[in-house]
This record gives sequence, structure tokens and C-alpha cells, in this order.
Amino acid sequence: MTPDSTAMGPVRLTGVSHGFGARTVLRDLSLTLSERRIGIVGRNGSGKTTLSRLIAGLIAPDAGQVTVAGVDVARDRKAAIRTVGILFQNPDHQIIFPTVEEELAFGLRQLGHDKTAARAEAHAMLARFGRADWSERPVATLSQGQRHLVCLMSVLAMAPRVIVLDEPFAGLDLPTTRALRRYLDAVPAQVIHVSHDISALSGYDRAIWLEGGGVAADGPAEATLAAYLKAMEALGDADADL
Amino acid sequence: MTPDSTAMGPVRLTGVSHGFGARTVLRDLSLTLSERRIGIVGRNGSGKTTLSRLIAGLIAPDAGQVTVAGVDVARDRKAAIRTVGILFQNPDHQIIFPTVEEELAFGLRQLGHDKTAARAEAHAMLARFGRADWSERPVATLSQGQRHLVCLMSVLAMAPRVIVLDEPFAGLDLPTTRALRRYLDAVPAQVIHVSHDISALSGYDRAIWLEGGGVAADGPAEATLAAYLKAMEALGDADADL
Amino acid sequence: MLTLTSEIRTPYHRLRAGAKLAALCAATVALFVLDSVAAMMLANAAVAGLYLVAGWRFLHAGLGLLKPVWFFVALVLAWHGLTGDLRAGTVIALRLIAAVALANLVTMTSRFDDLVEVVMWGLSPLRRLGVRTAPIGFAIVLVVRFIPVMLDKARLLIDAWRARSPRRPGWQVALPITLVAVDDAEHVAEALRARGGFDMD
Amino acid sequence: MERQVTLIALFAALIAVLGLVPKFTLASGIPITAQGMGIMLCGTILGARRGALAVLLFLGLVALGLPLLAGGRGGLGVFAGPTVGFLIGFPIAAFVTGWIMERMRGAPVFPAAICAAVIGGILVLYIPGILGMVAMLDLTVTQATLSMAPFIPGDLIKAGLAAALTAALYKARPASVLSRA
Ligand SMILES: Nc1ncnc2c1ncn2[C@@H]1O[C@H](COP(=O)(O)OP(=O)(O)OP(=O)(O)O)[C@@H](O)[C@H]1O
Ligand SMILES: Nc1ncnc2c1ncn2[C@@H]1O[C@H](COP(=O)(O)OP(=O)(O)OP(=O)(O)O)[C@@H](O)[C@H]1O
Ligand SMILES: O=C(O)CCCC[C@@H]1SC[C@@H]2NC(=O)N[C@@H]21
Ligand SMILES: [Mg+2]
Ligand SMILES: [Mg+2]
Repeated sequence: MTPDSTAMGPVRLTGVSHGFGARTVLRDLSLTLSERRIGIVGRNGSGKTTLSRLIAGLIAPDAGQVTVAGVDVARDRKAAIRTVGILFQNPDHQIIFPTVEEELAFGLRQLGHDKTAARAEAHAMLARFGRADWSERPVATLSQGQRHLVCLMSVLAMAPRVIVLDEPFAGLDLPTTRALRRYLDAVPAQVIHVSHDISALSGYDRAIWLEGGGVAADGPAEATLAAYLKAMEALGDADADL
Repeated sequence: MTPDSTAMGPVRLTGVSHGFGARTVLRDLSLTLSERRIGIVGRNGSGKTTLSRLIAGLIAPDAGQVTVAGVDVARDRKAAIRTVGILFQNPDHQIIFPTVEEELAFGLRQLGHDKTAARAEAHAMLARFGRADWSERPVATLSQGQRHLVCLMSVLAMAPRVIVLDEPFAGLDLPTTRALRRYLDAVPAQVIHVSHDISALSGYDRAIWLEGGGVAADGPAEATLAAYLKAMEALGDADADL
Repeated sequence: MLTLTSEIRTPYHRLRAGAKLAALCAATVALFVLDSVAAMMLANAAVAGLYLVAGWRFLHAGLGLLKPVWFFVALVLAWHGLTGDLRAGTVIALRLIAAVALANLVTMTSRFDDLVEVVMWGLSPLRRLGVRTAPIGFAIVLVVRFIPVMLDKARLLIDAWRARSPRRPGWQVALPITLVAVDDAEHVAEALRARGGFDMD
Repeated sequence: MERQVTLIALFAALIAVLGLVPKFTLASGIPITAQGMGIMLCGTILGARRGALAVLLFLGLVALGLPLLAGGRGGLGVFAGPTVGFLIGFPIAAFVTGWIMERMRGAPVFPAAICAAVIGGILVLYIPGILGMVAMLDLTVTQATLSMAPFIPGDLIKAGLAAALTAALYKARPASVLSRA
């Protein structure tokens, strides 16, 4: 397992802007993320997924810089994949290979593990989540929640220092959610967790509320989430005629 | 709006079995669904999506029969689309057209509305959810939650007698969830709602818990959901070593 | 990339697609009948005027769409320069620019579904012969859908690869991309069925 | 019905996407393109009738003015160019490829697909292609035939790739390989 991530340097965004064509999604964002458990909330389309992808280095910011533990994640991909792992919001966007074992083993091979070791670790991860019988299963024969879990296991197997999770619990059943939560509680990595389910973020060290291309609130999770919830309820009543 | 669905005859499954290859997912299921609000729960892979697709007539059962208000939904597709609407679990599996308006208008055209009427209704539905400005937007430029809402609006616009929702709230933000809930509370159609979020089903008339290819519990929502929750918590403790 | 319909609203958006296509046909025929440099220059000026009615930004977008044409213009001019018939080369090049720009103007200001409707109207006599034409219309719409979506999905898959590998993806993604594309087609088929499919005509 | 039409549309789109692979135009004006592989795949995966329909759909959209041919070409003009023989040959080639594929149902997918792609996607395609060049470029049949030599290595590679992809798809999604369904 990797050592405690926060000792290695934080996730740092400096003056980051990003847009698609004429639409600016994030504007001049500067953040230093060093807490172990950070939640990200915000309305649909507020830029949570865009921020996640920036932190994972999958997109380069239009302006500014994103570094994780000193690594420029968009440029130095080799260091980036040891440093950050990301769970995509939609499992179908993440799965590359036709069978479960290939999917899990892929990332491990990329970290330099040899084939036998990668397979053994993939099996160990499957067993850990009580899914040892899945290794030969074609991914296409799994239900959506099951595919989601495959994606999660693939990310966790690589034991990155920072784990970015974009709606990890959406579609998982209760026991699996609980198992995952226990796993995440114990893992030494830093967790950055995007969610619409506020309760999933309770007990976190910090929460950030994105809105209108910037940060609407940032601070201890309890306070930020309470403020977000309150604002969302007020909004709900404003358009009650819907 | 369509008249109250339950007056028109229930959703009826008689001796339904369905499987994929050697794997039987649902075994000899017989159900008569006539309550206005029905929740479906069960673990990942328990067959909730399979059941939804059977009710919508998207797949024909290997054995047995599925009728909705007397319509054999797998055979008589023309009657079926007036009768049942389904929200897919994954928005990317549901969206056909490149722009939001085309996506919404398509189903209306299929119901026989002419082009102008279909467009007008599509706009009305968008306005109802406060998204009037989306009509020209390419679907690919929407966030996942936004795409999910597009799928929902497309289904609701067709005003089917029975609405099958496979995880409708997954990925929606709080105000949108609330707006949708209000909409569903008011809609005269029968709603069959698959969810991992138990609280989304509170106040429902009936809940069905699927497990091992059959019904593990069925009855008033409160009782069924409590039993499900209890069993899931017990499970969680059984594999606490995870 | 394929829905070339412009987001810039123009007066032409309001015209009927069928009328625009008919006008385009007539104008294209005229372009091929006319055969002088002066006429072609005039034609190009008229087309530029049509674009300008909708504003500079629209003209700029239109010029962007003409990019593939410049290569052929250069080729035609070079060829005719070599054979010593620069006048004919100029006429052909100008005609090419005007014809493509006009066609683009129709494309940029017509929703694709409206264009398909015109095609379907053209095919409607076949219906009397018992041919089901609805699937043809769907097929056209679907191809236009699949091209950008296939590219998008390939991009997403490459992102998924990049999230876990420092190396560029190579031939190994050919099969995954094919699978994603085929699965997408199966999903679309089901989504069509969910809303009536082809049984509705 | 919906499945078949969507798959046909998908493969028409696939030919178009392969047109984005940069082409390389020889002196004869005939480009080396990856689209030929799309034609082969239509036959080996969709079978004779549906494969030919996919290609016809693709050509129909090209005629409607969509810039789908390699290098972003389209419109009615391309049917008056030196490659018109190949364009006419495309649906025939897909049909023959699919027909052979369907005849060889007993054989394993990979060898059957290679055989079908070479005969249908190369031999059969070259005949109208050559005739088209004779008509449009004023060459003799011998000259036109000889000018095809540079295409052969590339086309053999395309046949190999198409066959490998068909076999892999058959393993992963047997139901989607309509030529075997
Ligand atoms: N490829 C794209 N092209 C144009 N706009 C895009 C694109 N991708 C995202 N957007 C826009 O960027 C904004 C942010 O999208 P993002 O996916 O980051 O939102 P999100 O906060 O993750 O939303 P959700 O809660 O729905 O997942 C949205 O308004 C969306 O419409
Ligand atoms: N195409 C398929 N081929 C083989 N097996 C399949 C296929 N689709 C689903 N299954 C299997 O059928 C079972 C039921 O799947 P289904 O999608 O109905 O589950 P679900 O209850 O909706 O799960 P989730 O909560 O994860 O969405 C699962 O065990 C799954 O592995
Ligand atoms: O784009 C066109 O106009 C048609 C091009 C035809 C090219 C033919 S197909 C067979 C042969 N192999 C190639 O790579 N190119 C030619
Ligand atoms: Mg998102
Ligand atoms: Mg499901």
C-alpha cells in the first residue's frame, strides 16, 4: 500500500480555467487540496466531472496548472498514473476490455507488474469484494451496478496516492456501498469524492461546493454541506410550480 | 394527460422466465401490478433492469407472458409505446439524436403528432423543467446528470399510462430530484420505480424485493423496504472483513 | 462534426428545406451552364452577399467549411496552368467554390431532419409500390448520428486508457472501439424499440 | 428490424469514419484509403445483403452532399471522377464478400473472412475499378490493370485486419456478426 498521501504533497490547482468552445466551465480556480477526505458537490453541469478530469490529468487546463504531489499530471503521464486514479461517472466510459480480469489486470501491467503478478493481484482484488467468480465473466454480461464495481476495483487495484471518485455509489446496492465505504475509510490514499448524495460525504474533512464556474463555498464538510443543502432547498421552493 | 392507469388494467406477468444463455435471471415470475406507485429493490444483478425491460416489452420472456392493460407489450409494439414508457438506467443507452429537441420530439412524432405539434410539446416539457434554453443544445455537450434529465423528459413527454423508471434519481442534483419527485407525485400514470435509494420509495403503495430470480418479499412499501434494509444490514455484517 | 447546422441564427433558417434545396438545384445548374470568368466572379460575389446577410461571424463560419475546397482549387489552377488554359481553370475553380459554398449555405441553415424529410418526400412514390420507406429515413438519420458518436466514444475509450496507462494506445484499442460501437448500435436499436421503432408508419 | 437497420447504419458510419484516416493519392488520381477495409467489414460482419445495403447507404449520403469520402469529398461530383468504378464496385464487393462468408459458414471465422475479403474486397472490387479508370482516364485495360499494383500490399493488409477484427468480434459478440447469425 502507498504511504499516506498528504505527506507527499497536495493536489494543487493554480489559476485553472477550462471550457468547451465558447462555454467556460471553470474560471480561474485556485485550490490546495491536502485533507485526506474531500467531498465535491454542486448542481448538474457545475463542473464537477470537469474538475475531476483535470485533477486526473485527462484534460489539460486552458489556463493555469494542476499538480499532484508536484507532478504535472496533464504532461507527465507516467508519473501521473502512479499518483492519481480516477473512477469515471459512467462505467461504460471506463471499461476497455471484454473480460473482468483483463480490465483489472490492465492498470497493473501498466504499473510494470508482470503478467502473473497482475493476474494474481486482480484476483486478490476480486476476492476482497467477494467477486472471485467474476474473473472470466465478459463485462457485457454484468448489470450496470456490477460494471460500476468492476471499474472501482480496477482503480483501487492500482493503489494510487490520490483517488478521484465521480459518483462512486450511484447504482451500487447497499451491502456493496457499505463494503466500499469501509474500504475507503481504511485506505491510506487521499480521496476526492464527487457526489449528489450528501450523506455519503458526512464525516469528511472538507467539502467544496462548485457553482457558476467557481467555488461557492469551501471549508469543513459539515458547514459546507449544510450551506449547500440549505441553498438547494431554497431553490427548490423558488420553482415550486414546476 | 392520460386517465388514471389503474382503471385501464394492470401490468400482469404470468409465469415469466428470462435468462441470458445459460444464466436464468428471472424464474417463473407471476405478478399483478395495479397499485399506482410501486418500488422495485434488490441487489446488483438481481434482475431489476431485466424486469423493467420485460414490462416495457423491450425483450420477450423466454417463457410466460407480460401484458400491460391487456396489451402484449413484446408483440404489439404500436400499442405498447402508448401504454408503457421506460427510463433506461444509463442515459447513454437511451439517447438517439444529436440535439435535445430532436430527442424529445422523436417519441411524440412516433405517437403520431405532427412535426410542429411535437416540437411545441418538446419545448413545453423543457420549459416545465426550467430548461427551455436546451432545445438546440447538442446532447454531447451536456453533463451526465443533464443527459439523464433529457431522457426523463423524453419519456414523460409521451405521457404513457405506465412509467417504468430504472434509477431515475441517480446523478440528478437535489433541486432537479425534488422537481421530478413533485412531477411524479402529480402524474396520473402508474409508476414502477427501480431504486437502490430506499428513501426515494417512501410513501409508495407497494414494494417488491427481487432476489435469486424470484420475489423475496412483496407487499406494502414500508414493510417490504424495512425487511430488505434489515437483510442488507445483516449481510453487511456477515462480510465485515471485506 | 456532421451536423453542420450553424448555431448562428440566420433568416435562412426559417425557409423551408425543400424550397432551399430546389433553389440550390436551380442555381447549381445555372452555374454549370454559365461559362465566363465574369459570370463566375459575379456568382461568387452573390454567394458572399448571401452569407453576409447573416453577418460576418456567419461568413467566417462558412469560410471555415470551405477548407477542403482550397486544395482542389490549387490543383485545378496548377493543372490548367501547366496545360496553358488558365481561363478554363479559373472558371472551374470559381464554379467549384460557388457551388460548394451554396450547398454549404443550405446545409448550415437547414436542420438535418428537415433535409431527410425532403428525401423521404422524394421517396414517397416508392411507398405506393409497397416499399417501406420509413427505415430508409431512419437509417440516414442514424448514420449521421453514429459518425460523431463513434468518434466521441473512441475518444472516451482513449481517455479511459490514458487514465491508467502512460503509453499511447495502439492497435489494442481497435477491438474495444469496435465493441463500443456495436454495443452502442444495439442500445440505439433498443431505444428505438422503446419508442415505437419502425412499426409506426 | 430495428437491430438490422441500426447495424447497417453503424457500418455505413464506420466506412465514413475510416475515411478520416489520411489518404494518399497516387499519380493516377486514385487514393490509397482505409475505406476499402470498411467495405470488407460490411461483407464479413453483416453478410451479403445487409453489407451491400450499408455501402449503398453510405454512397447515398455521399451523393446527398455529405463529405464522407476519404479526404472529405462528397456530392454528386465524385461520381464523375476517376474513382467512379471503385464507387460502383464498393457495394458489389461487399455483397460478394458477404456471400462467400455466408457460404463458408462451416469454416472458422478468421480464414473464412480472409478468403472472403481477398476475393470480394480485392479481386471483385478491382474489376469495375479498372473499367472505370479505362473509361474516365482514357487508359488501356493493361495500363489500368498495371496501375493497380501499388494497392495490392495495402489491400492485403486491410483484408488481414478485417478478418482479425471479424473473428475477435465474433468471439466477444457472436450475435452481432450477422453473417453467422
Ligand atoms: N464536451 C463538451 N462540450 C461542451 N460543453 C460541455 C462538454 N462537456 C461538458 N460540458 C459542459 O460543461 C459543464 C460542466 O460539465 P460537467 O460534466 O463537469 O458537470 P458535472 O458537475 O459533472 O455535472 P453532473 O452532476 O450532471 O455530472 C456543463 O454545463 C456541460 O454542459
Ligand atoms: N446480456 C447479458 N448476458 C448475460 N447475462 C446478463 C446480460 N444482461 C444481464 N445479465 C445478468 O443478468 C442478471 C440481472 O441483470 P440486471 O441488469 O437485470 O440486474 P439489476 O438488478 O438491474 O442490477 P443493477 O442494480 O446492478 O442495475 C445479472 O446477474 C447480470 O449479470
Ligand atoms: O475515395 C474514392 O473516391 C474511392 C477510392 C477507391 C480507392 C480504391 S479501393 C481499392 C484500392 N485500394 C486502395 O487503397 N485504393 C483503391
Ligand atoms: Mg459529472
Ligand atoms: Mg439495473
